[in-house]
Amino acid sequence: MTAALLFDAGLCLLVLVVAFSAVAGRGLFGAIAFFIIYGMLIALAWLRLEGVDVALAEAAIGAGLTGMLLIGAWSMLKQLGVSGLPGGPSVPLRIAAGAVSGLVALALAATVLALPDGREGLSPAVAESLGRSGVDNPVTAVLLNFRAYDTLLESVVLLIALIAVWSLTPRAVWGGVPGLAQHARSDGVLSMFGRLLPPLGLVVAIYLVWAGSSQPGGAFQAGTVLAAVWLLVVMAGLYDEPPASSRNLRLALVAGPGVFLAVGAVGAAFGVFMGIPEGFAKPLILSIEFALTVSIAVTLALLVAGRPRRPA
Amino acid sequence: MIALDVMTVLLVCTGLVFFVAGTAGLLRFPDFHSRLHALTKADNLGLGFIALGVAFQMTDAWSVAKLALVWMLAGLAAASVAQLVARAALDRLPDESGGEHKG
Amino acid sequence: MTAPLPGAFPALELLIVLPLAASLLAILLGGRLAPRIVLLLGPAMLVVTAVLAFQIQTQGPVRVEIGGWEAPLGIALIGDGLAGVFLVLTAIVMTAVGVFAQKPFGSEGAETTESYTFWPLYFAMWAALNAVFCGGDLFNLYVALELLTLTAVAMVAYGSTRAALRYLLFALAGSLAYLMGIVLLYSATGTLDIELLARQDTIEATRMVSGALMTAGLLAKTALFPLHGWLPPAHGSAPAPASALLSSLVIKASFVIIVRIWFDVMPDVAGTVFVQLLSILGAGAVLYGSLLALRQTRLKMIIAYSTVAQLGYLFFIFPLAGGAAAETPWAAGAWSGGMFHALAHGLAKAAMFLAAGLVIEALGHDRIDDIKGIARALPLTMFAFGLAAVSLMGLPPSGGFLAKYLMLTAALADGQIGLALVMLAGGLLAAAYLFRPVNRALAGDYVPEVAVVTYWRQLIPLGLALLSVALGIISEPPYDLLQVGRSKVAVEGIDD
Amino acid sequence: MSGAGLDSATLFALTGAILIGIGVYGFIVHAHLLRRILAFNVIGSGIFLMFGALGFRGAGNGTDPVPQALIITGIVVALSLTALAVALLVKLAEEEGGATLPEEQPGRGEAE
Repeated sequence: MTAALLFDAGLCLLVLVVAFSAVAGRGLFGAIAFFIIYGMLIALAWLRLEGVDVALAEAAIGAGLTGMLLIGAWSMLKQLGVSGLPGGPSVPLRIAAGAVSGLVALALAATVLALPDGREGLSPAVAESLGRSGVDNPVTAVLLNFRAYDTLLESVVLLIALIAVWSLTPRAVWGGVPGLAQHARSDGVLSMFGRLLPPLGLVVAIYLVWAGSSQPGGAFQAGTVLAAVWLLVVMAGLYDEPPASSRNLRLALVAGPGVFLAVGAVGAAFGVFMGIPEGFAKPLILSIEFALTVSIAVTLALLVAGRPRRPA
Repeated sequence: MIALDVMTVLLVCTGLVFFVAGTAGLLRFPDFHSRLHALTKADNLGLGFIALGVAFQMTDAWSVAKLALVWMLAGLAAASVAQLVARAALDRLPDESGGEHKG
Repeated sequence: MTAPLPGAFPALELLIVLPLAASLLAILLGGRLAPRIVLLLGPAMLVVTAVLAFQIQTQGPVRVEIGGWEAPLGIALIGDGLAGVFLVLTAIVMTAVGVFAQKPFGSEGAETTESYTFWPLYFAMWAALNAVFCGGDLFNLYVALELLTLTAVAMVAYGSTRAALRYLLFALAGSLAYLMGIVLLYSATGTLDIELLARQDTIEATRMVSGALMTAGLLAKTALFPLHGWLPPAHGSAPAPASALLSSLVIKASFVIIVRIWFDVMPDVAGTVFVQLLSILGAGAVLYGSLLALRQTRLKMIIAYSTVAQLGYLFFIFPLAGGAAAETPWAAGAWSGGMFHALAHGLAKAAMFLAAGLVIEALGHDRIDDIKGIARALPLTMFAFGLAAVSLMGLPPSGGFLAKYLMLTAALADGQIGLALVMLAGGLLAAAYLFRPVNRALAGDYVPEVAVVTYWRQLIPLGLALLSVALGIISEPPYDLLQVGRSKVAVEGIDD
Repeated sequence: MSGAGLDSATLFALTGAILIGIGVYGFIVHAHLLRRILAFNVIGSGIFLMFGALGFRGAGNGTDPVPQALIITGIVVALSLTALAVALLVKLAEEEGGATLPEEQPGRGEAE
């Protein structure tokens, strides 16, 4: 017990130091690198809190994809010559900010300590209804059954974020290819990796969805794996991004939310909006998840690639 | 049971030594390419030893296979990243040996 | 479990499903066909909200347990009077703007960035607004609000990247504060359901902290003074149809959540100091926003600053109908007055922005100094603008008049002379800042050369402005609807 | 290996509180928008960590799965907003050659 506590204390300390380096570090690139490490450490913290699903999501999305977005922006800014700022923050500003943030942290810490111990939250309620949800992983049961409405809106949020990013496209390249052209040697390690990874990534993604019904995993984690594979394939120069005007691409984007919404609407027609009948729960949830995985993968990959920049 | 635990501890510790060595190489080696070399090679070996050590705790072959897959993928990823980093370094002036990439 | 009656018309569910489906369809169909969807969806939504209003009025509040899972495990939709009136307002304004936007965001010929991306954003905004107005779960409200923010920021970005970024930063900070509040509340109570939370006993301090955090976050999104800095550039530089949606509906969404928190979730926690603070900020908004509106040189910026000012009135309901005032006989009047103000402002502001959009289409700009005589070129448009101005100034018999009358009566009954004076001053200031553009538009004696603006498009702002005025004449149905499901507020009739 | 104990959960919750403070610090001191976006993400993950740790602390029979599900939703939402913020920032840099939003005079209209 004490050894575990010691480990956790060390982990917390490391998290805080790395977080501070990410926030207050000098160089922008270094700050982003620290942010990615920070995300990995947070994932470790989630493992300690027995939240394996969250750990996977945090490592893949919080650290990985967010990190890619930040690095992508950093390199674009650098090309535009606007990465640097003259001088850092002034000392009085730092002191004032330190005081404010210290107060915030203290107030929140005091609130945390004032919360009563031993609240069970909704674990008993979830455990009681788990048998009727169609899956054995309680987190998946919450995401795709008990609070499926949240997840439906969330999948739309992701999709609309992509449309919002696309809305920034200059008219001249509308319908064009997202991101910048990639140049890579076709005989390098990267392109070998890029050729090897897709089949493997596909298997891993399917496994993550399948296993997600009883073990940690699910559509968002699997979608991120597929998105990462796709990004690597593009980076290796093996394939280019599809143009934003592609009909198949648009179909892939709406497939997941579409199937999800259709299941919800059919439920509404039978009296229970988003209702998933007990007998068909598992196949229905898995169908939703597979469709979602496809859409999430495509959406995430395109979000990282950014708005269309080249004519199709 | 004890023997398996001992093997695990020994192998994981060996793995850690490689990680420490790789990190030391990153910090101490003079130029960019030997740093990168030290880091990727040592980390790869280190991870291999740790995976092997953990494999002794597994009860079924399926889990061992997954561990092997993790090691292989991590190795390939490291190699690809090393190639990308080296390419980025080559694109720059030789005297600016990757100062950006510290951290 | 209070499942809806078997065979009951699933109005609330449709209000979520239909716009979401339309958004997905718009992504799939592309910029050629997407604009046409609204011509089907708009009437459908108007009918569904009318049925819902009828259901609420005749059968009392509707509660839908999504997926059949009871709260706290599941998420519920709440169809009470408050939700009802805002859902109806959303259907009206959204449909009007959707028809109006056929021109600027339609496409003859090839698909463009705007004609493709606007419509998915527009339909998703509609879905998000509906989800917020009838949401019964605090975390679900968070997701819906973020969807709303994404669509709103993207629409601002059509006009100005800089304004969109500023808006996004405010909204992000607001979201995080709101999220923090939810986390504390869930950790203390184990539920996120609004109705269950109302019945929960938990430590006062935790509720205070989480309530304050949620409110602060939502105030940033509502743009209450002094957190209003992002609003004028955002609403002033977005394309006119987007501005109409933002000023009329989007900021009301976070306001309605604040109302739900302080009137439904924790009415007992609202202390005197707190509710007075909200009204002082509101008073600051009315005065500061109005004064800055006087100084603007562009029509759309005047309208945008007017939004900052008009938002202030909404927060007068907190001392007049919340906290210790909840049991007073004038609470119902004050509360309903605030909601009437939100409705009247929503209709009038949409009309004004659309009218300003037509002025820009006709002249290519909206500089007040150079719109001389535009009233003769676009008589219907400027008539609509004038009618909407009547409602904003609070002149009888408009909806704005009724709203201010109700709040003013309550303020006087409560002895809040300061608030009453601010309300009167706000009305005069509104008259002053709206007089300028109307005066310029009527000035001169010639008809300026303008681009063609079709007759039927001028009818849209006119219709909205007429509704805003009519709200003061046909006030009984919305007033009665608003009272459904209000347990805390004493039931006082409009003619008492 | 057994999971973290009661004290560890409190430790992680307090770490979350400090992370929020660190993020707030970063948001205040930096004018560079990319660093502000990064700070927002630190605040967000601090809130999530606190949420999960508090859910873990109360757990009698396993961690509360509801906060976990909400956090996964929250992470995806945060990524969506970050993606839009980053895209807007790059566009701002292309248009204006800067990555900051200097305060404007109140009352002066934005350039069109």
